[in-house]
Amino acid sequence: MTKFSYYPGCSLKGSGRAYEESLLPVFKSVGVELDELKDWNCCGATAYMAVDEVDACVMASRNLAIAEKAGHKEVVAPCSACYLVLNKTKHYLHDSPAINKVVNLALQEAGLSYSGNTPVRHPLDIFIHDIGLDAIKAKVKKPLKGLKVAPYYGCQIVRPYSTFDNQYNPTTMDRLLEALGATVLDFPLKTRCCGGSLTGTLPEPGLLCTYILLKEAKKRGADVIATVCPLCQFNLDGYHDKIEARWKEPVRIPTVYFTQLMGLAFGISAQELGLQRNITPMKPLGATAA
Amino acid sequence: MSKPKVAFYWCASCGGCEETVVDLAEDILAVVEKVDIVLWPVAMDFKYKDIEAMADNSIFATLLNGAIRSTEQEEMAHLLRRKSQFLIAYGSCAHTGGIPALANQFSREQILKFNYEDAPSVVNENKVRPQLKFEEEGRSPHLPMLWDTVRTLDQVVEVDFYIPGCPPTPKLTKTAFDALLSGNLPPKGSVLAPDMALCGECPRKDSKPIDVVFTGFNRSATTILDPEKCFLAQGVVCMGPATRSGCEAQCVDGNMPCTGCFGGTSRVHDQGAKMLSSLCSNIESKEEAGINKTLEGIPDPVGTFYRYGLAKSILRRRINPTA
Amino acid sequence: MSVKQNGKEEVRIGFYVCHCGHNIAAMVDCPEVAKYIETLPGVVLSRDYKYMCSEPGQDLVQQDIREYKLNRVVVASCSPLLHEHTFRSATEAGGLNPFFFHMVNIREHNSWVHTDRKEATEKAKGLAHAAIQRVAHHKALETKRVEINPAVLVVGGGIAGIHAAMTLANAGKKVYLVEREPSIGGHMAKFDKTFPTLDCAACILTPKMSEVGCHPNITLWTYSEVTKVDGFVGNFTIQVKRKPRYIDPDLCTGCQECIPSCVFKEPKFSDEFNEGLGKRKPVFISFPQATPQVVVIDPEVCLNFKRGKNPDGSAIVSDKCKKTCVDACGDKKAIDFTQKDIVEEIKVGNIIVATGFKTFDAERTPQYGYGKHKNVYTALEIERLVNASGPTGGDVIMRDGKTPKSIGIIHCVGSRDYKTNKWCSRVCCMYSMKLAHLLKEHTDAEIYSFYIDMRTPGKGYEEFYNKMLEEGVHFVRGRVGEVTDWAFTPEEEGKLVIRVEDTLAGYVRRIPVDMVVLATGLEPQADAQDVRRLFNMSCGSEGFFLERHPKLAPVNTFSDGIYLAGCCQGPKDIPDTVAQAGAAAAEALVLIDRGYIEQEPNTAFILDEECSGCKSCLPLCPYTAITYQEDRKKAVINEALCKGCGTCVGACPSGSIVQNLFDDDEIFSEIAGVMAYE
Amino acid sequence: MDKATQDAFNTGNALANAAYQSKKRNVTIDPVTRLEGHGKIDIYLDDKGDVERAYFQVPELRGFEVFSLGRPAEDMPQITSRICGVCPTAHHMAATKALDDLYKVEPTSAGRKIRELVYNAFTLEDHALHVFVLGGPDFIVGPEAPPELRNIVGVIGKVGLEAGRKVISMRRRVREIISYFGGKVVHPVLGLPGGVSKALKKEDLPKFQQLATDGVEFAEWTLQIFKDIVLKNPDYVKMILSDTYTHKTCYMGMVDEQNKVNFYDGKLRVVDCDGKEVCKFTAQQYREFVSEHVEPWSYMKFTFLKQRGWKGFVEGPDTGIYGVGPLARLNAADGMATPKAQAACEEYFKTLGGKPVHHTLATHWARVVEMIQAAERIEQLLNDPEITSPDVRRAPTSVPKEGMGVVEAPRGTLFHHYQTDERGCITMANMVVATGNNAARIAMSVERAAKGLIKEGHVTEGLLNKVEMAFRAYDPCLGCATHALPGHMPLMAHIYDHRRQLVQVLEQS
Amino acid sequence: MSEKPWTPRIVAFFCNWCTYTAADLAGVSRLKYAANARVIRVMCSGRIDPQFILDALNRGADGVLIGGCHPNDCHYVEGNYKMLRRFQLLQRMLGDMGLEKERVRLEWISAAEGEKVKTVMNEMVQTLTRLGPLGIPKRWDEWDKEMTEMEHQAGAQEPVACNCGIAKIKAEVAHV
Repeated sequence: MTKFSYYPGCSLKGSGRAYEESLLPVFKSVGVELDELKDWNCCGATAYMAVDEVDACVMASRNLAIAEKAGHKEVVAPCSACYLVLNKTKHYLHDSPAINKVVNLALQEAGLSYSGNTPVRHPLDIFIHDIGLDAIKAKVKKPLKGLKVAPYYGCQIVRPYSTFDNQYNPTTMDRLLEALGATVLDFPLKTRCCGGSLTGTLPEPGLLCTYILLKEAKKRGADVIATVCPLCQFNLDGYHDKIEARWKEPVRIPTVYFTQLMGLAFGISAQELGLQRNITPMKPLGATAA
Repeated sequence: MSKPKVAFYWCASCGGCEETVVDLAEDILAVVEKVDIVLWPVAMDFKYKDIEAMADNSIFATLLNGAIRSTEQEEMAHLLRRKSQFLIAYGSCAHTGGIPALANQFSREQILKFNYEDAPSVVNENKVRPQLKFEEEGRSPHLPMLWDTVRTLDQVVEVDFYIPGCPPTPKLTKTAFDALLSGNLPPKGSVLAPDMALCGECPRKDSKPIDVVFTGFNRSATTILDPEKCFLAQGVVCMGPATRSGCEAQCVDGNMPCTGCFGGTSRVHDQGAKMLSSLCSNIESKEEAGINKTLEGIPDPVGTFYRYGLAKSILRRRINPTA
Repeated sequence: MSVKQNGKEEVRIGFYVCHCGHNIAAMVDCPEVAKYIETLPGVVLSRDYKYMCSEPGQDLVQQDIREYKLNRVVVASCSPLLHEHTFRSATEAGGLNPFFFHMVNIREHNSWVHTDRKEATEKAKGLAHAAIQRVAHHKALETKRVEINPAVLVVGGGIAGIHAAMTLANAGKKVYLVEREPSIGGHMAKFDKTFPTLDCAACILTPKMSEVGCHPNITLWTYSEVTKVDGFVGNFTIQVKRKPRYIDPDLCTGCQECIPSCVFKEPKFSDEFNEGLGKRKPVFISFPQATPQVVVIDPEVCLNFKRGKNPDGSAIVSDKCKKTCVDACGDKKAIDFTQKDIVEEIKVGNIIVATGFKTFDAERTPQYGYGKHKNVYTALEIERLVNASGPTGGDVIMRDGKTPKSIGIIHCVGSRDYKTNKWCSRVCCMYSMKLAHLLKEHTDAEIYSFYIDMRTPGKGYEEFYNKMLEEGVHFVRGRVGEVTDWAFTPEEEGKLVIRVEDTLAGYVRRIPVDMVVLATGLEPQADAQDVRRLFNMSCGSEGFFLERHPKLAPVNTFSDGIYLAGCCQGPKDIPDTVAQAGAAAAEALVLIDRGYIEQEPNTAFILDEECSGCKSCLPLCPYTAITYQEDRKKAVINEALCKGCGTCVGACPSGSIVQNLFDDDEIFSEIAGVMAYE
Repeated sequence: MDKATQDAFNTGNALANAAYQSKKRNVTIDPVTRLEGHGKIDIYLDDKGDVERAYFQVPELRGFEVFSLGRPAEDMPQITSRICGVCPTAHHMAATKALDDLYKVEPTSAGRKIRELVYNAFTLEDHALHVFVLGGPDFIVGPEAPPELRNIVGVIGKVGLEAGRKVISMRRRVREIISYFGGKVVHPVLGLPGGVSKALKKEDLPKFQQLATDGVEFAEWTLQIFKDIVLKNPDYVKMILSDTYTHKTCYMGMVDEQNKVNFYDGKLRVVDCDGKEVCKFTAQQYREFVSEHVEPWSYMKFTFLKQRGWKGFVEGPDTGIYGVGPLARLNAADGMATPKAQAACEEYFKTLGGKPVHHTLATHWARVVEMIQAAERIEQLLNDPEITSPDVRRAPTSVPKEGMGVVEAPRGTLFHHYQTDERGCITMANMVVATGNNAARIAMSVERAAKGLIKEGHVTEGLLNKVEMAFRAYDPCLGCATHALPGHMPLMAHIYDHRRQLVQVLEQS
Repeated sequence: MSEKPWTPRIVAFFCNWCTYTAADLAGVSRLKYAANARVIRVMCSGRIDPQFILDALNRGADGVLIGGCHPNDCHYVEGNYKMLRRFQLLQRMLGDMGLEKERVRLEWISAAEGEKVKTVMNEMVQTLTRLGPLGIPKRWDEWDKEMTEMEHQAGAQEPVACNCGIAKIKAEVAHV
């Protein structure tokens, strides 16, 4: 059983709990064990980087240092923001000796150090490149026959550090979902902004983004939007009322984590996968097929 | 008219060179008839001050063997240089440092420490070390200092000629004498041995194919050596190609490869580097791993390529920080 | 330390340090260097001078040699690769053997790369000191003359190759022109018009092509590739593999009867020449003006090859086919399914490499949807689309059968982009505007041209740009973000939406169009690396072949006798290409007409007395220049075969091999020299 | 210079100054001539001019153990032979045996026999050297004789030129055996783990067999000379038996299964001053029985029996000090391995009053006895049909780790001990050499002699020579002792001179 | 040495076709790098004799840089491999003599890689500055110093009595 060090980040313990609830069993069933970092801390999210890069790096790198200390080769960061920030930190430390120095000094205080060698991986990356589609196909018990899925990647996992997929036209999730038997729609907005935190701060432009995505998905006849990011899921699932009120247009469409769809295909119950947490619930599989 | 005066002297050597002079047997008589031997510590009692008393350049030729590793040896080298018209470095130690020069890879402290503290048979709780001046109830026997570095004769005084070998052959010694006495001498600083590599006179020369490339090196410890075939063709390191001839390939006659005691040819600054270059260039592999694999057969390049030449060579130890 | 004397004569060195205007003087204190060198033993005089390579500079050297009885000359200036020859000649003119000269590189290796004047000056002193010690060991040498074989090989039959070949042939030189495709013509043959004059490419190219085809001095081998290059300047031995076209060119009259008579009634195979927009049959001729006018049979699709080919390329003849083509050919009997690879071996003295370029693969920029949205085209496709002899006979009909009402042309696709190619492809701005003009002409559609910067350096180019503005092409300044079929407004429905930040207007625009044209950039050929090795050339970091000097030797390579022409050396338009091809031809002519070249006498030789015959050097020589003489039991170097790498010298265990110009003494004294100056 | 050495020197410095204050008289014999190596004696007299303390010093050190580190083990026989150019074969052979043990490989029977042949040849010529050139003259010519006569010249003067020539030629012929197999006689190269590098060709056998017969005859002749000149002279016998040259210590020597003397191989046997066996052990066990002691006034280390411990320079029943070399070997063994030698041995003990013999000067006689055994052994081996077998080497296969080898060098027991990494490169090398084993006994002899012979500052060369005699009997090779500057080959050249021009050279000095 | 603060001294051996040209390119492109290295041009890295490297170190270089064509790109087919092979053993041997392996560096730099010349030069200067002076020749030039120093430390107001191995009896009976 291959082992990865697992950095959940705050979302997967909070708003994005369903992501974790589906992620762990799915990994388990393909023979991957995630072992959660002891005493991990906030990645600093995208905001902190804007405030003070160095401090942000210190904060983020602590997690990587812990992982290194635990002797893990690679860290899995499912949340897009975490994934981006940790990767960014890794790059900064590599590119700037200055930052590297400061960071490691800071880490020393905590008896830690970071060599910069621990790669930060995204679940998609691991499913496609480490486990492979054949292995996944083999695990499918209930193919997602006829389920029309709009694959939505969001902005962060491929930009700017597109390590495992094409920056402009990512396809890993497409291929993954096809392997599960779903009908994957051509979704041109797959990397378009979901509104991010604007939905909370500046509703007008924020919700517009969300609205555009929902509208297009509906228009292309999607039964469900599959996402990889807790924030995206939150935005796409959370504001249907507001949006319909604002634009007088039906946009209700369930948004789920790709891992939940995997779980369903693997025959894990919706409950275990935390699907009940959706505000706009996803119809049971059979129903869609009809 | 008086015969030319000849002196023999030895410094840090093993005495093998003396044996060689002795082994000249009948040959040396021819020599001795023509000269007066004025100094030969091994052969006759005499007084240091007798030498001091001699006029400068009054000795025709001095054959000095052994490397220089202590103040007294240096002092004597200078004295004899002053007194002699020709000073001849006799044997590997005087010529290129010889085996004792392998010590230049290590520091004096390493040597003292092992000998008097770490050697398995030593019992020495208080870590007693020999003292340059030791005092016991007012008695103070003294010991001479050893240097950190072993040196060749010409690194201490000017040398006119060299007779190589560990030990040199009686034949070379005789030829040298003849040259000296007959006065038809090569240019100053010459080594009085053929200036061609050993392969030139090696009986196994023809047994080497023209396309020997190395995929590995065999060590005599674990290989049965073919008594007829060129050692390099057997994949055994032989210093012959980089070593002066003149020894009549004695070691090869004993079915062992040349270890290079005659030093390099006049055209070479560093015998070891040259041999290394030639061997490595002919390794077959083209990538690092393969090359390293091949080179496993040469675990000790310093001892292999610089067995007798470390003092003379331009390969030198990093002095600080540790040693 | 004392200067070792060379033989008996006393060494008298003259030293010159060049200011090179400010190039050196700005960073190196030349007078101080001269002053320091003057103090060294053996140095008779030491001068600093503004431009040593200038006429007066060289005269100075010559006078001094005579006046001060100099027998060694050292010049500290630029790289020896640049001016060593100049100063050797000056030394010779002064009455000395040219190899009593040595050069110190204090410009490329010093003044241009350092920032601290003190350090740079010290470095200059050190290097000069080394040269002074080295030159004392120099020996008089005779340069080796090598006869030049007057024949020339031209690789690549594009406009560059064609022009170079013609130039040489017209000068009466034998030329072998080798082209990989069935016809010469290259990219230019695919173009419709050429900017800025808009004269038809075919009209100006085809006459040259047929001239080449029938020129008595040119041996044209199409559908062929160079497989082996041996030898060196003046005497190359080349192997050319001629792929079987299953037609005997001598018997084929070019009547093309075979094509209609093919068992395939309709063309059904993708047509490479038309960028896959059109179709062709198994037996075909690339395009009407193809040279030679000889059809080709494509073994991949011809029924007669259904049972495949023998390793040698000949057909395992099958009766799957009625062979109507053979009947059609009748008693000409030009069709021969048993043809196999032919390997020709030729000897030439010079080589011109004109292997051209490859256009950027638009699928590498998925955001522009090429391959995803069918109405997205590459520029080259449009060239064929608007071409009267193209697949649509010149009508602009899109893949969906419609004629576009609005067209967007996106510049710099795969150029000036850190994610793909960093360089500017030089021709895209111009050909984009050309296409804008042609498309407008053919369709009268609205044309939007999206550019980053408009680059129009060239005669009549800027004027052409203004003409386009007048013609009403909409120029939008900004790099396009994406081309998407996602419609946000009703009017966008069913269209391709181009999202771009208009950096002049300062906001993001969504412009819906029917057709998108990608102005793809120029890249090195896919096999550039192999070709580079084949001819022992270098590539720049971007992969184009590297010229010897960007300014002073733009068509030479680092291998003497091999020259570059056209886009294989870097993107350029047709006029520049032709000019460069002419230059390359001229370079070759220089050698041919002189009849010989003088080679560096840096060969190695064995000291016969000293060689012990240890045989260590024998396996080392890649040119088998070293042999073992069994009778004498010694190794011997054949000077004619020795290329002067010096590997055997570095490896001779008894120091019995010597290399001219790079003698042990010379290098050791150089080391001593650089170390002598603190 | 590194800290440690510096400290050493500074202390030395302080002590030195102190020493200069106290006005002590001292006599320096510097260096000791006619012994292989470089030694010096500082004799300190008290105010009356009597000897207070005599230091026998060895003033140099080369550190072979250290610069052997990292070397491939198979190079050790050749490297260590350079410890001494006089007994290179002893080191070469000890090292070679250590290699057998290191690689756990048994030499082929032919290989072993060739080694033993070469080794006995070496013992014979080296002993001959000492008898006629180094120690011998003291007796043959007489201790009181002037120095220029107290050498081979004198010897020849006494026994005749013919005899001299005999010595020379025999010695050279014996050395030919060594060079035949070893390539060179000085620093031979034959030794390899599992055997030797070169076989004996049948056609070459006869000339060696002839040599063997002559060898035995030569050895017996030597014994005769010794008896005639030394034993027939009551003064000498008195001197041999005199207290000045007598030390009651233990003795170590190598013995075969029958406890007979063997030079090349066997177990080491130690007897106490009453001739009782103290212990018997193999080379591999040496560390359990042998230890070295360091004195600040000499580079030489002093060996002693481990169980008994270092008790200072003392003799007697429970001393830890032991002697090696001919005297010791005969004491430690139950007799000689060959008939003629055995006979000579019995006579030796009979004359000197039975085992063990404590008289240092008797060593000379013991040496002659050993020459006979060596010669006889050579004869035996050369008549062994297997000696010409081509099967002289067995290639090792096991992974090396640690190996010890021991031989009886002419001057006494010689241990080599190596540890290596799995590639067979030296990680530790230790050598306990003959003269080291004798060091303590030598020091004692010197002091005793000095005290006995120098009174009231009255010093003559004759007296001093007697002091030298005290240890010259050990034929100490100080080169080996410190793996240091050895190399005296006293007076040999005179031989050659004298074989034609005796008188002249005599006049020279 | 001169009064100016110590900076590493590097001797570089560049092959004519790739690395030397690359250095020219660096110049033409006006890249800036440390001025510590002195380049010696040879036709091919295969010409570089290990003797040259030792000689350079021995004459005061703190490091030696070797530049050749990339594998497969050697202008003379395989000269660069021959250098590589020598280099690997030489580097190990220098290690045995106590030299840090970074002091001798082999780099493949093609004619196009002016950038690389710059980075390598700067890197090497950094490394050597960290390692400090090699100090070989200094030490070897100062033998005499070594000896006088030792004699002082030996505290010999009078020269250490000459044990020249000449038989002599030195009897000094001090009378006051």
